[in-house]
Amino acid sequence: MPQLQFREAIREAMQEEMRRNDRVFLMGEEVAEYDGAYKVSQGMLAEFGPKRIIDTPISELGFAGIGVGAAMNGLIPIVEFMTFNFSMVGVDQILNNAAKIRYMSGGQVQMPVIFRGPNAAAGQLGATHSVAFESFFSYFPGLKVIYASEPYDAKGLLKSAIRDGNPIIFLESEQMYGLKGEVPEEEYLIPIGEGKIKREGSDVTLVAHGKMLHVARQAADQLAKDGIECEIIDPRTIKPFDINLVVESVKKTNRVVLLDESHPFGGVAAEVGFLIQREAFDYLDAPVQRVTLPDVPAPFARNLYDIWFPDAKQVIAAVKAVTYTH
Amino acid sequence: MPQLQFREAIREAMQEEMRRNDRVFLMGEEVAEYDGAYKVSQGMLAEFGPKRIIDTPISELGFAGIGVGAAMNGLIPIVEFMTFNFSMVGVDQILNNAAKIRYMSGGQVQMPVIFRGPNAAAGQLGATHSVAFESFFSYFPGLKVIYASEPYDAKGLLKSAIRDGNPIIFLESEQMYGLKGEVPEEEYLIPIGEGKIKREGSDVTLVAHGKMLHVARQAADQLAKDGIECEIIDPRTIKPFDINLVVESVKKTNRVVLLDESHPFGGVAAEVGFLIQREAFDYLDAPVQRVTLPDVPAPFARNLYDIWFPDAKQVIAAVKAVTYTH
Amino acid sequence: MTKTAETSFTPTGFVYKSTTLPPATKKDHKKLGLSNDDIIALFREMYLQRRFEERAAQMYQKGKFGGFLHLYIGQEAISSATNFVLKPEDDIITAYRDHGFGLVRGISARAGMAELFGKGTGCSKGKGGSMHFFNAEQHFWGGHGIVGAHIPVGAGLAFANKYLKNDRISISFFGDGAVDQGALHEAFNLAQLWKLPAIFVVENNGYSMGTAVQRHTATEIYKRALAYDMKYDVVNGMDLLSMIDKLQEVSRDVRENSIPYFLEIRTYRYKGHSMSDPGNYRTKEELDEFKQIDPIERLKTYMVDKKILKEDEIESIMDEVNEEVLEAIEFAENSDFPDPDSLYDHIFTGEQLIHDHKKTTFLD
Amino acid sequence: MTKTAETSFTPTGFVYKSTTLPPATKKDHKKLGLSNDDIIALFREMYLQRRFEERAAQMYQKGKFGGFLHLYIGQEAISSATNFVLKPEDDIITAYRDHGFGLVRGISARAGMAELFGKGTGCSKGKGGSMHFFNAEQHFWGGHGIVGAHIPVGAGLAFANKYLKNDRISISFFGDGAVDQGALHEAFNLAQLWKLPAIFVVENNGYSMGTAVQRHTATEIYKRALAYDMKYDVVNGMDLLSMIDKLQEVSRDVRENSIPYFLEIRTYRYKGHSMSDPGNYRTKEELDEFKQIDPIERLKTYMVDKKILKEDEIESIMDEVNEEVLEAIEFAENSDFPDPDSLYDHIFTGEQLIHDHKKTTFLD
Ligand SMILES: Cc1ncc(C[n+]2csc(CCOP(=O)(O)OP(=O)(O)O)c2C)c(N)n1
Ligand SMILES: Cc1ncc(C[n+]2csc(CCOP(=O)(O)OP(=O)(O)O)c2C)c(N)n1
Ligand SMILES: [Mg+2]
Ligand SMILES: [Mg+2]
Repeated sequence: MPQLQFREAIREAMQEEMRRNDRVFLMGEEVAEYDGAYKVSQGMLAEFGPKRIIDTPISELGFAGIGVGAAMNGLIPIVEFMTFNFSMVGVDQILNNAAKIRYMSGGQVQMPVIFRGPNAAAGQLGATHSVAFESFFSYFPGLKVIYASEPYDAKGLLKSAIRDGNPIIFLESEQMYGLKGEVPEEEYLIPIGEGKIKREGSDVTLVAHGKMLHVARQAADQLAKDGIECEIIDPRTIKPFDINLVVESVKKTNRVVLLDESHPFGGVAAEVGFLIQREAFDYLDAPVQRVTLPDVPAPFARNLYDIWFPDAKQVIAAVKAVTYTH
Repeated sequence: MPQLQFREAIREAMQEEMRRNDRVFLMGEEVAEYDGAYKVSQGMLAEFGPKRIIDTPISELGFAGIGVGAAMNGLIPIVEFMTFNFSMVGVDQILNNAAKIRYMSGGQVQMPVIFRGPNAAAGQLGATHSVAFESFFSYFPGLKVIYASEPYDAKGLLKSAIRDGNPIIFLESEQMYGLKGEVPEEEYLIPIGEGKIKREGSDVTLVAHGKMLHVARQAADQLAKDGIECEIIDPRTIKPFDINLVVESVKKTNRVVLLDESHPFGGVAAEVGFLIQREAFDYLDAPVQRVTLPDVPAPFARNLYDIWFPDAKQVIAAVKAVTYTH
Repeated sequence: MTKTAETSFTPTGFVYKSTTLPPATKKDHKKLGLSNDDIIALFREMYLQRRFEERAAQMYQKGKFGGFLHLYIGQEAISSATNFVLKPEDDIITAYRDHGFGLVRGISARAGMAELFGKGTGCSKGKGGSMHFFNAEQHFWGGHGIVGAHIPVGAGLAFANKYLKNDRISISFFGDGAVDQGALHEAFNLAQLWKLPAIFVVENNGYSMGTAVQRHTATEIYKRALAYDMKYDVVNGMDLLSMIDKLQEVSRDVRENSIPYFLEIRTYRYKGHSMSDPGNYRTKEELDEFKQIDPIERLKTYMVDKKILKEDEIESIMDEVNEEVLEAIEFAENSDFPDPDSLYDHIFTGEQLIHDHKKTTFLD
Repeated sequence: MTKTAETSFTPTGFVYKSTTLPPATKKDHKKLGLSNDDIIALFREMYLQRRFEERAAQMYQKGKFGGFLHLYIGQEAISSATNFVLKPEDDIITAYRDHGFGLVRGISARAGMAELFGKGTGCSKGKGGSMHFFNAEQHFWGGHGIVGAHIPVGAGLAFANKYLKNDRISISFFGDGAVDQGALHEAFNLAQLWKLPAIFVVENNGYSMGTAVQRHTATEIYKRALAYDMKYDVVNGMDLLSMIDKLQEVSRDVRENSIPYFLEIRTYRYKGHSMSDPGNYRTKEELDEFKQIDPIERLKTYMVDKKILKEDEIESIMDEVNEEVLEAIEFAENSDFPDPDSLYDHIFTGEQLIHDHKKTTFLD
């Protein structure tokens, strides 16, 4: 199977869907003539022309709103934010319009719009450029939230998202854009809302999405050396969240550590942890533990950043806690 | 002790602090000549004049930003949002500026700014006017979040907030503004971050803030008739959250139901539930349960709204579940 | 006032005149291409809006329904002229003061009233209420409650029309208060840069809630267009024919040349901002002055003067409309509330995904 | 191009000239009230900014530090003129391209370089990095990374000055890209309505990242002022004396009359948007043309022509500056990273409240 970079997988998903349906278009800052700030849309202007690959001014509120209006009126906009941090100046369009208009109209209005772009920390970019927004958006009814960890998932999910007909938050990561993975040549879709067991194991369940999937793998490899076998579940979609898959695993392992590159308060781990204790109460041999960012804005200094962002060592410590090995 | 309405308690807090410190001022839509959309600031223009009680245009982004800049430069702005729903067009100023500038400057910059106004559902106002934002803001490091349920708490906490020197989200409720409660004439402060046991009980712990405190009381009264004694804890501050007070109570009752007028995903109940299962794992005789809004935008129709907003019946059902009485 | 009063920010004190009307058009309806029947139909429609809202206010005061109620009374010439001039497939979007636009765009008095009552037969199935009338089939896109937030959405409607080359244009209405939102400016810049076939209309009724326009916005509103070299004009919104005249010209220009256009319409709302507003911020004189030039009364006089209809013929149309509205109230009262399970409908197209439903609510 | 190319939104294709400079002032430094020593000091300062950034770029390429690095090279006349004309207690705020303003406002080359290196001795204690230089004590308020978001903050600085009657003014700098943000417009309306003593300055350097200004914003930027009847002007930012001339006039007006003012400064950045930008969106010719009128070279020539300094004297100043920057690099390299525990400092004033700290991170 061909190896694709994450950015290529996303690009292919957009290209295939744009070839298939000429109502799909892409807009965002520097997506056209610059070929994308992170080169996700490289070559797309050349293929689809300036009508469908559109450079926007730095007007997140304006162009997110245009995306909403265009979706209502027959198009399928893919709105790229250079990163989701910048969507905060336009977030009212997502939270109050994209997520709610269909409901308030009693189902008359269609809202097939995808908001996509990098999410969460990506190195020393400072506090305003490093926020993880997956639980932020998941809080609001009316949105679906996807954050893939591997090229294969990203492509299949983005294609599903473009066909879904609903407002979708599709989260990526600058730091994963170069990550390679196998992506089949033939077309495929991945259903929104299905998690995947990315590693089987019997001793403890790790739940990890986005960049943390890779941290989970590192930790699992280490722990395997100590004879602790981790099962890794990648929810792939944050909302709807495939809680059943997690609960089934916990019923087997009886122990669980949640990895989350969000801050703790109300992050994805909080929600998932709450659900697990409620749904698998009698199966838990230890409290659910989470490894997240601390409740601290992203620092710039390299050494502080390294402490701040969760790593495999912390995951291992948490696994030791839930397995009472130490 | 005098009985004050909630709105009067808030007004008194602002008046007292404005008399005490002439760097404190209030701005917002209709706060001055109209005496406040909900009459919270009634009479304040007459007392303090147009320099300190300032009507703003409908420019949440602009005046929230002016609040941030004024706070940096020596003032203590109280920024009123007509409701927090409308803060979404200006929320970047809170999340990226108010919450982070001090940190990014290495502590050089002061940020004593209060954002206050009504939060959460208040009847048939429709989906865009009904969102509960307490966990939304609590997710971000750098903010303190207060949501009082009674006039006494509101006054003492708002006074502390104005003196705190940090960015504070102070949440109120249109529906509670008329609620009366005892408020002493002499000055008092309530420390930010201290919860309070509002009813003692031994069978089950109810944690409830904002409007849900009153729902908890109704449920507790009902349940008492069946011989189930609820302990009600009002955290009063959402962030920092007084988790110790809750955990101590749970260690005694071994059962807990969380009341939350948020949506479920990542709401306050998710966070608190997660913490409880982790901190009181061995004390829990039943999983932590929560009663929240459903994951559905606010509907307009009266009958749908009544289903949508949590009531005592639902709390009672949850208590029955954790006490296995039924 | 205290000693701090000398430094001041927002201009304070009473505003004696919140809006100045530009002169009305000199053209008569024939000149504008309207038949007598057109005028009669327009009159009927304007009066329907008026009567619908007068009755809605009564019902609200009787406690028949809750939520906010913002009345359009005084501004009906604008909605009627718009619907008359534009093609039925052109796209209309407005703010929460939306009953008028809903009624001219195919929402029946019945479906409108039922929506106010929060009934399942309402134009938004009881999900939206007063602020969220929708008739997507007839290109009426709501009814929006966040001030200014629908302006970029209106630009997006135009974007789709340009993209699809369907020869349609969009028209977006908003209040003077919305002019102060950044959303307007981002939409204006994008519309001008992208040459979107979009008419942006501020219904400057002199007040944003209790704040006179001079107290909330700098200089004249139409000047916002100068910032983007956008075409603009100022129109008398109390006069139906002036509105039609200007909209004919502007809509042709926008459609043919695919450009945005900014119209400042000077108008007046007779009622409070919403039902709870006593309106202490304005004088009775101002209100009376505008009532003197009420668009509906004016049209009545015009019809009589031009011998389009006699007074008694007008009366009988009004009676008919009265009946229609009363019947609509009956319909609304007799309609059922939405099915309880419909709470969970219309969130998504396709399967409704409700996170942790029931488990989290303990509804049964 | 495909067949869909005929409908188009953002203007496409190469822009041959992104900015046109207005004429430079005819006044010499004496006329403007500057001594020879002033000019020398200003030259030194401009060159310090230049050299600091040239070296910073080298260090970045060597991998000495990470994050973004946006260079101000080419625009140094603006920061230096500003600091010269304004009073030391006037408030300055800018975007992420902030090294120049930091250096003119009391951040030493050492503290600046250490910040880039993320060291505890940095001007923001290593917490902020390149985009977040701060020197609050000397009224330099950062260093801000969200485009346009600091413009209302700049208005807020002015608000406080007016409130406190301290005779200070604020000046807010932002790029041409920020003009498209709603934040600018809300701030402009508020500043004009409230008569805030605030200068708003767009540093129009022809590009917002890779997008020429004609491709991202409608018409001329200075026209944004027309929307609010705000005073405005256009200035040649490649010429120190033009900048000083205009700022003297404008700052006096703003201070005396408590009004806002909008300045469009035409300038140019010689380097890419950030270190990763190859700059393919512009021609070498354009870049060269602007290098011909480099503000630092121009000032050198001016000093020689006016016999303020001889070439070798200039050289020796430059050598001195070179030394200063090299020494700053050494300082930065030798400085310690911030104390690990300082991760948890500076979030709040007073007690640092960290929700669920340690328990949630399993750091030990
Ligand atoms: C962003 C936002 N801020 C505040 C409000 C509350 N609000 C609703 S209507 C209104 C006044 C709007 O006045 P205007 O735009 O002139 O419209 P009019 O009511 O006159 O039709 C305000 C402040 C809101 N809905 N949205
Ligand atoms: C709201 C927001 N959107 C996007 C970005 C990403 N971004 C950073 S700088 C920049 C270009 C800004 O150009 P300009 O304002 O002209 O300033 P210059 O870089 O030329 O100094 C962009 C798109 C951001 N930081 N904030
Ligand atoms: Mg108005
Ligand atoms: Mg620029």
